[in-house]
Amino acid sequence: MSKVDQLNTGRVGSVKIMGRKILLSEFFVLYLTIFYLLVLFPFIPRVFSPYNIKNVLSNTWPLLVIAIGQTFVLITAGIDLSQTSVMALSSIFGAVIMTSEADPVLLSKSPLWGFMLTENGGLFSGSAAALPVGLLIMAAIGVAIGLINGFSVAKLRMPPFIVTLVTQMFFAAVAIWLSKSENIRHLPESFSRLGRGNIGPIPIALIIAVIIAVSAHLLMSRTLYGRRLYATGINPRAARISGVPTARIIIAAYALSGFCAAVGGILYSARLEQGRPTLGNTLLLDIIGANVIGGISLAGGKGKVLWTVFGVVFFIFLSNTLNLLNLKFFVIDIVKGMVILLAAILDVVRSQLALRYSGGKV
Amino acid sequence: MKKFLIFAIVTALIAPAAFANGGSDNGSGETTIAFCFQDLETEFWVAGHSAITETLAAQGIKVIEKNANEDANRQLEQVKDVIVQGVDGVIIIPQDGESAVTIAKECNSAGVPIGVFNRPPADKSADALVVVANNEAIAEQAVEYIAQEAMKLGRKVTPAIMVGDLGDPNAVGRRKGFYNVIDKYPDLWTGAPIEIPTKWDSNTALANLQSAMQANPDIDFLFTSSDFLYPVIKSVLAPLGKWQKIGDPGHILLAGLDGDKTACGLQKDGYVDATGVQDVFTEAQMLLDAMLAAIEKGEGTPNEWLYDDGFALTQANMGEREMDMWGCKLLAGK
Amino acid sequence: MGTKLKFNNIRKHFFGVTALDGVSFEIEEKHTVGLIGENGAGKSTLMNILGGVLLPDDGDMSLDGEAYLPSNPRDAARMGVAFIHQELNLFTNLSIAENIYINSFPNLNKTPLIDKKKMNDSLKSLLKSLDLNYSPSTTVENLAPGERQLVEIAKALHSDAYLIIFDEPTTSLTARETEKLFTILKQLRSEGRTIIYISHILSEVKHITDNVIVLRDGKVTGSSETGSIEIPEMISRMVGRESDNLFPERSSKPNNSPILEVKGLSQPGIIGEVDFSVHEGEVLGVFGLMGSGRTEMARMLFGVDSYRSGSISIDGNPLPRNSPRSCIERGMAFVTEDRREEGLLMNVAITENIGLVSLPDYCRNLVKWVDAKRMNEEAGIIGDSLKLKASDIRRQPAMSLSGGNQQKVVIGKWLMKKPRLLIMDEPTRGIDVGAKYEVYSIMDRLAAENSGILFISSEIEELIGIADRIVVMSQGELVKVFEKKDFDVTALMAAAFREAVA
Amino acid sequence: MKDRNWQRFILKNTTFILFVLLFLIFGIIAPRFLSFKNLEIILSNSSYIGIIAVGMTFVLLTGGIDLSVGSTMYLSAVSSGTLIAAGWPIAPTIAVSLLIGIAMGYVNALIITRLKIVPFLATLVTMTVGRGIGMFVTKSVQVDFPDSITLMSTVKVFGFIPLQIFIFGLVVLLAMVFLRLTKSGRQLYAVGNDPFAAERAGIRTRPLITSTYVISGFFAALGGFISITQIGRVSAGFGSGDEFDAIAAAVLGGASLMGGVGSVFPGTVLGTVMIQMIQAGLVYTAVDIYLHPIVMSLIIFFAVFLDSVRTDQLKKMERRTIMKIIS
Repeated sequence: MSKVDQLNTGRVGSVKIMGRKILLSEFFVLYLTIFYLLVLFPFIPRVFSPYNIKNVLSNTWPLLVIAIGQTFVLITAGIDLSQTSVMALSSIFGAVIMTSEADPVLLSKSPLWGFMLTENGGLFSGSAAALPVGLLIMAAIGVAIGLINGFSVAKLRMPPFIVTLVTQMFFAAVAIWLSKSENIRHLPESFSRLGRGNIGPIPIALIIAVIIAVSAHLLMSRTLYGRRLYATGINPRAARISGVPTARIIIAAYALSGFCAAVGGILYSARLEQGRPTLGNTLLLDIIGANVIGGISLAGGKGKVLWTVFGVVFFIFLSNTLNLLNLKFFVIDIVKGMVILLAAILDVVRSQLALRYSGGKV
Repeated sequence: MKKFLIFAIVTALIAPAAFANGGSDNGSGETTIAFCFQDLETEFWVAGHSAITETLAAQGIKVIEKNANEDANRQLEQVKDVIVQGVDGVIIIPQDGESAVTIAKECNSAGVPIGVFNRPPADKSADALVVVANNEAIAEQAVEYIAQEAMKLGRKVTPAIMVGDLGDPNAVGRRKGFYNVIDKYPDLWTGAPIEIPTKWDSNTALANLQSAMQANPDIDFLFTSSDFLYPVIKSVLAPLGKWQKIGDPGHILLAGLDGDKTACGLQKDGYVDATGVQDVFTEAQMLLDAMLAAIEKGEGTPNEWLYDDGFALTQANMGEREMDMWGCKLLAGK
Repeated sequence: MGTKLKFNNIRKHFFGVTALDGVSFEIEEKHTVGLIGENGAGKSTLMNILGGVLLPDDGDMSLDGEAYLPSNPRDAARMGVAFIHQELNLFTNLSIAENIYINSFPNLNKTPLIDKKKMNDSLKSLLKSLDLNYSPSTTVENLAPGERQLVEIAKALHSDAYLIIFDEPTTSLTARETEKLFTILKQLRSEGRTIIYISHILSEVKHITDNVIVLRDGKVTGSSETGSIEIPEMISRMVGRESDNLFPERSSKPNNSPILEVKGLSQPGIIGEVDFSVHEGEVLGVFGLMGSGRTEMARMLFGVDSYRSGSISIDGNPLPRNSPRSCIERGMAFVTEDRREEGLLMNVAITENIGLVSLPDYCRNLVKWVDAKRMNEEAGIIGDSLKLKASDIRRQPAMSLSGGNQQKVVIGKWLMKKPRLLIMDEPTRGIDVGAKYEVYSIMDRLAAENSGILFISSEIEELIGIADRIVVMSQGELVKVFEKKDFDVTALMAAAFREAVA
Repeated sequence: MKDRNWQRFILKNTTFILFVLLFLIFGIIAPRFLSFKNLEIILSNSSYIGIIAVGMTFVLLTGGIDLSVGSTMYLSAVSSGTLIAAGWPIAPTIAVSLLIGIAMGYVNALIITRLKIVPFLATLVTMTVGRGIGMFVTKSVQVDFPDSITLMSTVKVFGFIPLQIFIFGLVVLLAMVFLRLTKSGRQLYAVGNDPFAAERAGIRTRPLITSTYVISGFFAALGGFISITQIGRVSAGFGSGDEFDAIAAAVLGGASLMGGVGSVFPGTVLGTVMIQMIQAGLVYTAVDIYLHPIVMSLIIFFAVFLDSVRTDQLKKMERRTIMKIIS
């Protein structure tokens, strides 16, 4: 807020300086979002209605959690395409643990039928332990897939893009195979509450997302791991010689990405009240798009949780407004693409300006 | 450069507004219905889409269209968005039955009537107007006809099925219907059916069908989980000399599901034996009538299940039922 | 003889900092001119302007009497100016011939295809004259750094440039390759080419050039015939003060307790049966030509590369293999020869770079919370003690520093860890005289604190000036150990060439 | 020394050896797999994605990526469908659809080289916008092609080479010659190796990079057209996801996403054909279709793993010998 005040007190003559300040500000993407909304406000006054804001925010939380996970990996100069399959697989496993009944007509062909899944539901059907065990297993699956990715990238030195593309294919297929394409329902009420419930006036999803965002922020900016993460992303060779356990740092980044994807999977599954083998399979470009819009570099070493937050907010508001404008669906794609392009251009202008004023050599 | 940039920014930001369906405020007495569908990738969905939008438009009702691109979550978000806009009713083609329940509940709590088209909610815990076509049953009817035809041949038949995307419940339902009949007549077949994955993608279908025909040259019954694959089937079978009319010794028994224009034409020409039909036009009409009635009465959470059992259009019943297949109507209309 | 090149009042500013402040001088045709100055004096900027990489803010140039202002490297090349950069400009995935012909591939009988045969044939003699015994179709990836440098030179020769700029050409060359280069330079001059030779190794400048131009702070502070200027005067003109001592007086003597003990270190094809030890307070010099295995040995000591057999111990405790981290924990430090790729996080603040190694020491509790304040303060102290020239070491990125100051940052990050044993691989390469002196002082100070230093260098003078003992490596083997009293340039050289000559 | 050479040979050809092994394994389980006809089918079905993957290889060589190829296929196919429906003759229709591919590529290149936006993002944008425009034109309705087009897939060049394989071969040959034997081709490798050094060396990097995206766009349109001749219909999902298949094929063939490394032949061709071969093999051997993607991804993972191992090993083998060789 103080930053905005400072800007507002600037004199008219210093518009140029102010413009530069805004462009270079950490909060630039946020300003851009606000500006965008203000421009559109006359056309869609509903955008600021409490219901819409609530709606937009409820869409934000799961995506935010997943995107933050991706940020860790992007900082190591990697990419994690397997997040969507983490969501799907953890969704199925969580449901298999927690469901209270399963329809044999639908699920009796599942490889899990008979020992993990029966007509009476899953392993912890009806038990009070269902929720904690289910959540634990879901998170564990995310971490496990992340570890596989990380190990392949850091130890086997395989390229991240292809590793995670393959694990994405693999685990997505496993999720579909395990459930024989069926969604698994009858999840405990306590689980669905995570996705749609409130504590007081505050949605539980918000609390989870904020906890994850704040911890991720602290982890990146204040801890040994965070410093080493950036060092690894910027110059892995120099980092290794300086005693940074680069392989472990990278593996941890993928594990965190998997964990965040699993939490995102929990929130989405809870919201949809089902275990879905195809959960999130179209979400990938949103996740990476939000990161890139926020200013996280695909080349590694550059990024902050705050930027991801802004990127996600921008992305969600963009879709929301395009929906509210009732554009034809094919126009939505065109406009969305254009706005992303524009944000990218501004980002380029920004980094050039930043380079010029930081005194870096050209 | 700088001026250009500012200009570009402002233009681009205002551009969406320019595309807007001007004055989208719904405070007036005009009835608005949101139509949220999951994709328009096959003729069936396109026909359903145009049936609904055109019927509504003809009655002077404003339609807001949303495409979820096969993403259940995005659909949920879109429905929330249209509720914010204060629409009078929501019609969805859900991605699957489970997500339909969740979305219907969202509408229930907002007091907006919801109609679910073609894919039924997985249970009845939410109130909704539902038009159901039973993929499994329809597929079963079409394949049953083939089984009867096969028996007449007096020999064993080698069946094959082109399976859709295993993430899509329609594909899974159709595969089940197919297997129900296969399992019913175990002695009719030479062995277990050959499964050909298509992922609902023509190129994949082409490659795998070619491989399957090469690996199993004796395939003489082919069931496609969707009619949209017929051009692919033709381009594979024709060079093998197996794209023959019924009655020709080289004919492969062919059945499909949807009932689109291509299928109708092929059935008329005597290439296709049977087609499972879900009547998209009737379904649309049934749903719209119920929806408009509910809006008229001011009901917020109407709850009614309407059934389209579909049928199989076969070479045997072509005469009487041809015009019940929507694809044939489109074909005739052209 | 006429004037080949003339600079007239060239000025260049970078965001308020003056890099060139009215530089004017002339270069005679067919002369070899040494251009010397400390890092940051403006040599590179001036040469970048000459090579078309940068445009001057003010002033003009003339080449062969005509106005000359290249707007890109292509322009410069067209005008017969070739620039051999310090950082090599080779494409490692292409062959030697392709690198040389990268912009002028010969066509096969008027087709758009490359005439590979012609290309390769035409280069054979050129490569041979440089003693580069490879087929022109060899991929550059497979060449050693020194050999790559020769390819770079071959490229300039091949382009038929009549004004060739050599920027620190000998830093990655072996002594023999350097000798060869000098022969080539003389030959080039006799062919009528003009050469600008930039180097920090003043003896080379003295040896090879006709004239010397000295730059300091963007201004010309000296211009004379090489014969009439001695090295001390060159230095005083570069640094702006008299300088008699190139090396600090050693303030302490080593004692007898060993820190590092290496026994039978071997890796087939790389090094064999290396034994030595470094004692407390000792600077152990390692002399060897490029490719003698010294760098490879250092990397094995520090756990960066693997070795087949042998043992390494620090203060009597054996070191595990392949783990730089446990080496650091046991008090080792390693200033690598490649500070850009292996030393620095270029776009990160100076203090962060200095603090990188010691980070775990500034962490609290389970989550390893970094005490950034304390770390920055101590990094600042280290920076001050190294006399880092930076305006704001907490925000300025490492890449904004000059080479010498960058090297100080690399050293600083190890000093912060208070090492028992510091390995330095060519720590003074490419840095100016003043900074070199400071690096030597740091070594002395560290030795006085009872640490051991393994100082690897290919400059005999600096080893003699600062080391307590010198071991000589040749072809992967430790050839001879020299005690301080036996230090002698010829003897050291002879030892280094032992195998190579035979 | 001799087994060292053997070792080197095996290391240099891991992907090819894996290919042969898999081919034999499928052949043992399903003997029909070993037929010549099957090979022809595999090649024929590889051709459209192979052509696109060749274009992708050009882009990958410069360190870029082209996510828009799927949308380019769709857009150019839609336009040719529309033109044919409007009664245009085939030749100009094909020309226009290829021009659209070129135009898409050029737009990508403009965004990347002029606006300096990273390729991933730039082509992500054109991918979204391109499909949007295609849907805008068709209103998402499928476009059917007449027999005059679909019959082209049965044409045999010289009486025995199916047209699509012929075109694929031609594309591969041209690309190979271009990359190996022309100035621009070699400079492309240089740009991918070190763009800044390339700039300093006086290479005109901008037109080179532009050309790779144009080539990729052109091949995407061409591949799209080949695909149409085989399947006869373009629906709204045409080509979507093909970008990942093309990238996977190129990477499996040894191309690096960091640029500078990769080849069209054997590289990308081998990668493409291998994926197609596995797919066919799974059908031949009647593996449960739920397991198809699982097996496929395991094999790709293994191939990429072998590739990274061999790169390491080769580097080690080519590590410089310092010590004198005792002879």
